[in-house]
Amino acid sequence: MVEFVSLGEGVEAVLSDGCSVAMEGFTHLIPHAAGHEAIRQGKKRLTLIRMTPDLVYDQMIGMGCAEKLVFSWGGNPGVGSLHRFRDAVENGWPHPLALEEHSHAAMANAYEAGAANLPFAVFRGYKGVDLPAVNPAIRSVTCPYTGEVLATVPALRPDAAIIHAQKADREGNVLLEGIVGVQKEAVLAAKRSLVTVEEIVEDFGPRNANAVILPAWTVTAIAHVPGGAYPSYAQGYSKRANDFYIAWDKIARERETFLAWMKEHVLEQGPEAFARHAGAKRAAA
Amino acid sequence: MVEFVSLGEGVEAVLSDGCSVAMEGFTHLIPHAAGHEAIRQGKKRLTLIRMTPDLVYDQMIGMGCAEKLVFSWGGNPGVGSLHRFRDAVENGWPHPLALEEHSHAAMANAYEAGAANLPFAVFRGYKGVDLPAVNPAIRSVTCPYTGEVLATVPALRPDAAIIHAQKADREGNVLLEGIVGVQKEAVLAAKRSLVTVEEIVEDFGPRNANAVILPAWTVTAIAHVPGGAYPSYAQGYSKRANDFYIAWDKIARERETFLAWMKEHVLEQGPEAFARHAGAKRAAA
Amino acid sequence: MTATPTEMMTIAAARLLSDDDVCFVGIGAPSAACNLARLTHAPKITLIYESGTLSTRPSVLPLSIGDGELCDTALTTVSVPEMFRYWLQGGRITIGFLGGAQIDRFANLNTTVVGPYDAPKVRLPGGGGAPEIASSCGQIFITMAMGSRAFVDALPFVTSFGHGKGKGDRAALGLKTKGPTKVITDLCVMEPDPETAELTVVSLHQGVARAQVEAGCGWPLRFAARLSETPAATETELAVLRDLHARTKRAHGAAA
Amino acid sequence: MTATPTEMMTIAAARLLSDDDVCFVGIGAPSAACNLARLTHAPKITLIYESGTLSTRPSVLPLSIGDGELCDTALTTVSVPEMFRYWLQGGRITIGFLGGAQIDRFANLNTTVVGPYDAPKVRLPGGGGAPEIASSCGQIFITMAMGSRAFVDALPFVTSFGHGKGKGDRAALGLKTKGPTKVITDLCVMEPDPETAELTVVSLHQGVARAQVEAGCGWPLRFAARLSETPAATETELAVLRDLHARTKRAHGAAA
Repeated sequence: MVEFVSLGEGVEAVLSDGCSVAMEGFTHLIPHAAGHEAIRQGKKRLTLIRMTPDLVYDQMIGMGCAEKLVFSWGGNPGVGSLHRFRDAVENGWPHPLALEEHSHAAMANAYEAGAANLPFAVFRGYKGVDLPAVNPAIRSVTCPYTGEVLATVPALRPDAAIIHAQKADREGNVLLEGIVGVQKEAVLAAKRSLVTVEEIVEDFGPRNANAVILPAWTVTAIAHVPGGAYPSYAQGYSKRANDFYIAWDKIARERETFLAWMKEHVLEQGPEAFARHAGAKRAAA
Repeated sequence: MVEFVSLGEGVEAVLSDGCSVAMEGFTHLIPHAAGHEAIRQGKKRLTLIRMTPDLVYDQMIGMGCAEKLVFSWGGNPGVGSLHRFRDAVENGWPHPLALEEHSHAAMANAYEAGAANLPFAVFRGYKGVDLPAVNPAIRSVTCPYTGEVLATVPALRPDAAIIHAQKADREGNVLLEGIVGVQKEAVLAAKRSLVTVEEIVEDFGPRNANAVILPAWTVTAIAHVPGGAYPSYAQGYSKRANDFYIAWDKIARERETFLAWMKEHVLEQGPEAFARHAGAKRAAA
Repeated sequence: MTATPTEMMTIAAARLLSDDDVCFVGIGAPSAACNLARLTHAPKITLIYESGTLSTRPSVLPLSIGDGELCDTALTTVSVPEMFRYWLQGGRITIGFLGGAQIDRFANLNTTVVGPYDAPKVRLPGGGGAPEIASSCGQIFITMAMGSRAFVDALPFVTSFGHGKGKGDRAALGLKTKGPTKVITDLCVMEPDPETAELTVVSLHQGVARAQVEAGCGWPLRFAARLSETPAATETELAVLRDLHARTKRAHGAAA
Repeated sequence: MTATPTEMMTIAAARLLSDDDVCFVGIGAPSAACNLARLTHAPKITLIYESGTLSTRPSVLPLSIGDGELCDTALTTVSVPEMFRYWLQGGRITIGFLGGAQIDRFANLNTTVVGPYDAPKVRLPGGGGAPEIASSCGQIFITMAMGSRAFVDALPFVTSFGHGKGKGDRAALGLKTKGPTKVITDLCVMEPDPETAELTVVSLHQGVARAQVEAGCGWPLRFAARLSETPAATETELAVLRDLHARTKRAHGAAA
């Protein structure tokens, strides 16, 4: 059954050195605070899984937390490169990073298959392209009715999933709204999960009968971390800090500026550091 | 692009003799008015597809509209048998009915695969049971990673889908809420579709960001048929007429009582017959 | 107050459930048993109906698996493909309830046909969710009233798989779930024998004689060496169950 | 007012869109083009972003594919697995927009690596949605600024498939969609030659010389026999586009 924990306890509970983790969020609801806490806790040799690695993984890779990245698009959306990711792949800094690269369709299907407890997913994809030649996990099956050959990808079954959501209720049910991405699938596919939330409410009150909710018994731990998605956002609470995404390009370009920023804004901070983003953002929402 | 039509025009537009049709609704939102209209229009040799045939297909089968049934559970929920379905299968009355029988899991996956434009679906099912021996459409694939043998079912791609929903807006977008079953999948899997709705509104107004909506460009025709699900129901508008489900057992048990009921309540009625269920139900909701 | 045999079946089933269970609930006795448990000793039990309603808390029993009451009182409602993919196949259900027209000594069930499939004497509703409920839930509880036409020596059709032809058959099919662990009837409770997987009476409901149970079964029925008596229904159990049925009857009558 | 080359690329792309189109929109020029079309001649165009937003109508351009503006103004928002299964693979998209770091003469694209995959000189972001956008949409429009490092003779890596090595290659792979039908650049518009599928300049933007286009291309570029001139940007097109960019700039600045 789900437990309510502090951010530090939650990250400690679900992440261990060498484990695989999906910290998901499709532009929206990215669990940045949890990523910073993982860096502070000095987690090592992680297999990081994420469709769109984004700044949170750029930071974790740059700080040496990762030995492998499973991904489908590794850029700073609308801005350019993830420089720490590139530095790891191109120059092996701070150490080499193994890649398992897919397309979005493949990863979305792989999470879906993981949530559905299937060993693999079938989709129509990868036609005529070079990725299958460099990723042996991409295979195929033949349709037993039409003879069509379709692409397959192994189901994603991470050791841990970490997501950020709008609300939890006192029973530990979790509500997501807006761009929900693959977060529900990531939690259902994972062995254990941590959800950081903007708010803990007595109950969700009136809502759409088909609201996107993870029942308490599907979640391992919940931590109350308002603002925990910054510079990503939580619909209804904050807006995406597009200016920070733009600013990150310069911060991350050089190792020195990156390390200085991480020291000041992550290593010397505590789990409460994101609260100021909640305050500022809530007013603006 | 979607057209707003009368019930008669809508059924005429999407159904033709000999076509396959999925009239879906999982207990909730069953398109009964459309079924009655299909009977009045004398549609013949239909392949009826539906997870839970329910009264609407009992009536269509008893009136000789169907030559084949694709289904997974053919009963009167909580009451007992569908007597017209049984009479067709056991005695060939009014004529023989071919069966393609699946489990719920298989059909749900088959609709999902149809909506996803895949030729087949994979699931873990049919272990140790006799259905694969009598249904050659049930086959298998081997997982290219684990070697596990999994069941397959061909995707459902009906010629037509007919569903009932709560609301359409003026642009022709369709909103469903509550027990949404496989209706969205059925519409997306079908070549053409008719949606009967309780209400047509100017716009949907404030709603959950993840509301279940079929965009106008995925629907062929919309007919305003308030009460059109009776004795099924439309959440927010009516309650399930459980008493009618119980009463149907007696009506349908004998051919004579069935035919007399159909004459009085279907053949001698018009497309507007369901309006009285809307009025009565709306007040009760 | 004394419980009727049907009430006793429901009550005996309810007692097997706990707050930690996630139940895939069928209509009829399972629905009554699960909600009785929820209204008595297991208020936090999680109930799921295959129509898509997650963690539902109906105040009256649904007639169908998709009554509005289930959706109104659910935590949330998902699509049917999602229900079968993420929730049932996902392995998130601890207990699945099944029943059927016929059962054999290894708790295989038939709800498809009596007679040959292509020319059935009686066409039954079919499997619905049962084949995959039987294989995907952690364990299966079966509730069925006894009778020699229901508890049969050989099934004409296996709709859902119990223990096949005996112990080891589930494992041989690659099934990792326990399958049927309890058969709760109106007269007794049976369990698969730990050595053979054959159904064995472990407990007789109060006032029920061995011969009565034997008469209701189409195969020579085994009894456990240490046969116990099902504790009688308590005042509370009966009162809550009858109240639930009364509320249900009023609600269904009024739904017209 | 005169359009800049980048504005002209956006405007030329916008003109190709109609009310009946369902577009899978990428960030940058495609997003600007689609929204320009929506705000001018194609008010009913359907825009879909891969983050799950269906029929969205943003008032400012998103920086990312999942800005809140897209969700706030969408008809509804679906999960990402559903987006790729029901909507993209479902064959419901008429036009997919793509761009890339590099393109070859058959409109294959590279957004993965420059240099060997295992030891890249430049690690690019990767394919994201592109491989399946390229195969599942009815047709593909590519928007890219010209330059000899972008329009290259041979790709180090094929991230998404255009016309392979020439006409017939798509069909040979079982693809039933048209693939790239237009490449809209800052200098010209190209189309695959009907006989060979090789990209051919069909229209030069106003004031652009052949030599300028040739200089921006790493292979000997073909020109159509009947080469036309892209009509100049109208006052309205330019005003609406600049207004959209100005609003966007204010919104992104204010989002901090």
